[in-house]
Parts: sequence; C-alpha cells; structure tokens
Amino acid sequence: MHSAIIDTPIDVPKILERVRGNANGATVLFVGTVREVNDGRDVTGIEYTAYRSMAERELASIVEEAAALAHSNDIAVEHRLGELSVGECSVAVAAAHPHRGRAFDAARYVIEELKRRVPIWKREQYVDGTREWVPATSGHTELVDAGDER
Amino acid sequence: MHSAIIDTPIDVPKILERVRGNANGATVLFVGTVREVNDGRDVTGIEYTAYRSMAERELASIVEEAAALAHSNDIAVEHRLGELSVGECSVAVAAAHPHRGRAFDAARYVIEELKRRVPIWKREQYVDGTREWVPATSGHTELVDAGDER
Amino acid sequence: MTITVLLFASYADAVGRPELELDVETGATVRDVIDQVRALGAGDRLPTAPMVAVNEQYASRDHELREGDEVALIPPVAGG
Amino acid sequence: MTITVLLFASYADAVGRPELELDVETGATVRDVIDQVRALGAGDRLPTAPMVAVNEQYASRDHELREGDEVALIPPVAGG
Repeated sequence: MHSAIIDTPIDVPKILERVRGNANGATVLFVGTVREVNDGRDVTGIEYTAYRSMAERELASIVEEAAALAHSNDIAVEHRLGELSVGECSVAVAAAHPHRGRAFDAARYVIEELKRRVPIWKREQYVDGTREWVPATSGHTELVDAGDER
Repeated sequence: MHSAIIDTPIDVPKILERVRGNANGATVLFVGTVREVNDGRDVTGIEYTAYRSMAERELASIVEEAAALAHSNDIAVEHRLGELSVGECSVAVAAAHPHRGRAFDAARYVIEELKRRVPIWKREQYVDGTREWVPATSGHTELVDAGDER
Repeated sequence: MTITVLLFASYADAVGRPELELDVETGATVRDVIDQVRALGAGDRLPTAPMVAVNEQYASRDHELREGDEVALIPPVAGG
Repeated sequence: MTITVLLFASYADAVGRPELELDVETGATVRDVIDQVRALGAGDRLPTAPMVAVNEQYASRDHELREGDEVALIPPVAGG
C-alpha cells in the first residue's frame, strides 16, 4: 500500500510498478488530469492546496479501506499539490489483484472516496485572468458536499 | 479509437498516449498480465492464439460500442498473441473522457466484452511441463461461455 | 456445395486439424456442419452445440449456409 | 480555553486569514467555534454548517472541544 501528497510531477509508470506482482492478473489505473474547459469556461491551469496533514491521513485510511474491500495490498495513490497546467496529472490511483473485478472496485473506491473526503481544494485560473475556487462559493449559499464528478 | 491484435510486447505508455486529450479529465487503464498461479496450478507461461481476422473485427466493434456508450472516441485496446511469460502484459485497454464515470464504464465494457466475445484462446504451460487449454476441455462436457473472471 | 470449416484450440486438437473442406447439401445449416465435424477423428469430444461463426460473425445453429461460406467452430473464448 | 482554528481555500479568503486562536468557554462545541468565526471579517459568507475536522478527524457540530484542539473549517473538497 502506498499513499502520498506530493509537490512534484506524478510518476505514473512508478505508481503502476508499485502494485505489480506475479500473483496479479489485473491492474487498473486511474489518472486525473487538468482539463482545458470546466463548466464552459476556458481553463489555463489549476492550483491545488490541501490541509496537508489531514489529507495524508485520510488518503492513507482510504487505501487501507480499499485494501480490506478488495483483499489486496497492491494499491497506490498519489495526489499532487501546487500549480498545474492543462494536461498535467493531478492524481493517479493504481490497484492490482489476481482478478479484474476487485482491481476495478479498489481503484474506483479510492478515487471516489478521495473526492468525497480528502481535504484538497482547487482554484481554477481562466483565460481571462480571473481565478475561482471550485466549486465557486457565492454569498450565503449553503455549501454542501462537492460531489463533482470528474 | 484504436484496436489491434499484435505479436509483439504491448507498449502500455503508448496506449495511454493514444487516448490523451486536453478535454479529458479522466483516464482509466486496464492491464491484464500472466499470473503465476491459476486454479491452484503453477504457471510458467501462456500461449495465446486467435481466429485472427474475426478477433480484429470483434475488437473493433467492441471499441465502437464502448465509444457510443461512453460518448468518447478516446478508447484504445491491444491484445497480444504468442508465448508470454509470467508477468507479461497480454491485454491493455485505455479510455479517457472529461468525466471519470464514463472512462471507467468504457474501459470496463471493453475488457468484459473482449473476454466474452473475442475469439482468442490460451494454453497454459505448467511447472510440471504439461500444457492445457483454458478452460480445460474434458470428455463430452458441454462447453459453454467461458466467463472466467481475471 | 463446399464449405470451409475452421477449428481452433482444443477443437483443432480433438479433430486433429485446423481446417477442412466439407461437402454439404444445398440448404444445409450450421447444425449439419457440426454433426459432420463431430463424426471426424475425436470430433465427438466437441460439444453438440459449440459456438459458431459464419464468415467471422457469430451465428445460430439454424443459420442456413451458402456455397463458399467459412464456418468456424469456436471453443469457449479465453482472451484477456 | 484556547482553540486553534484553521481556515482553507474560500473560507480563508472570506475571513482574511488561514489560522486564528479563539478563546472559548469550557464545554464549548464545534458549533460555538463556527458562530465565532462567522462573526469575523466576511465570515458570514461561510455556511452556517460547514464541514469541520477536529484534530484532523471529521466531527459533528455537537462535538465538545478541549483545550488546545485544532478545529479546521473544511470548504467543499475538490481533490482529484
């Protein structure tokens, strides 16, 4: 098992290598990258920030939960912080298992829970020079669970 | 869209590169590798054979179906034939989409349909020197859809 | 009329060859081809209703054949 | 007793700082801290019931605080 919050580019082949094993017949990788358009606005980059110590703790917990769920310790996840350009990788999750169903389930669990629970925020930078937290906060709107699906 | 039946090692980074696009925020990769143990028997390698022209046609159809299902043309799959050793990659599927749900669905669809429909067979080579088609055929057993989950 | 039959994997092993030509009557179906193949070599080790493709497309046992068709008997597939 | 409050992202922008110390009465809950923070700067732009973590663990508004606790007000998370 491996989980980390990092400030440098994510080494995707290395994440895959971390979950490799001759008992595993199936490996699933999820890679999240910065999109050029979000909600119809042209994006030039994203700044990721975190409540770092808690994010590390939550991410480690999620990987442990996924391992218990999928009966596999071959699970790895890294999330990057800082300024990222369009096309750069913000998150990578890899899960391996003898059978593919479990590998898919584990990878999916990690990314879903990460998006639900890990205290990381992003601020998009737009072509017009403005920046905004995602999701946008406005006035007295009751901000509930983000639940954005990317 | 890309699909191929090949005789050389699968270039996984290239498969990922094929589905890259700045509109995509999510990429899912599935990699199938030869396991050292199957059904309790120690495996040293697998020989994959195919009804090649039909396999190519079915694989292309599956990718088109996945593209229609997921509303994304950024889908690629390659399956390797020949003699593979433990740990080598036999199949790789990549799917990318602006949102992760669709990317997961597309990758999963391709691998499930591939296993159900594409006329490819494997013969396992065991430590004791014997070889056997998988699933093993025996006597007059009615051979039905394989449905093995790897 | 003449039909080409393709055999793969365990089916080719059972029959002892990967390909053969069969003479069948006009109006013959996939079922007739299966019956003829099962009468060859250890062909009776094949199931009575294997999966079949005609000209690279999966077909039912009732599928009626035409001169020159390529009929493939498909063992349980095991790709991936 | 003294409580450390951490603010992030849009919440830090609204209040104008990422961290502050608050004096609260013994027996104070997370709810009391939220109310105090919402009275600062543009703190009233924060929701009345934001997600909260106490010492890096998600906690309810009824959670009773102790001297030295670290209370983080967590805007909707957006990792990935």
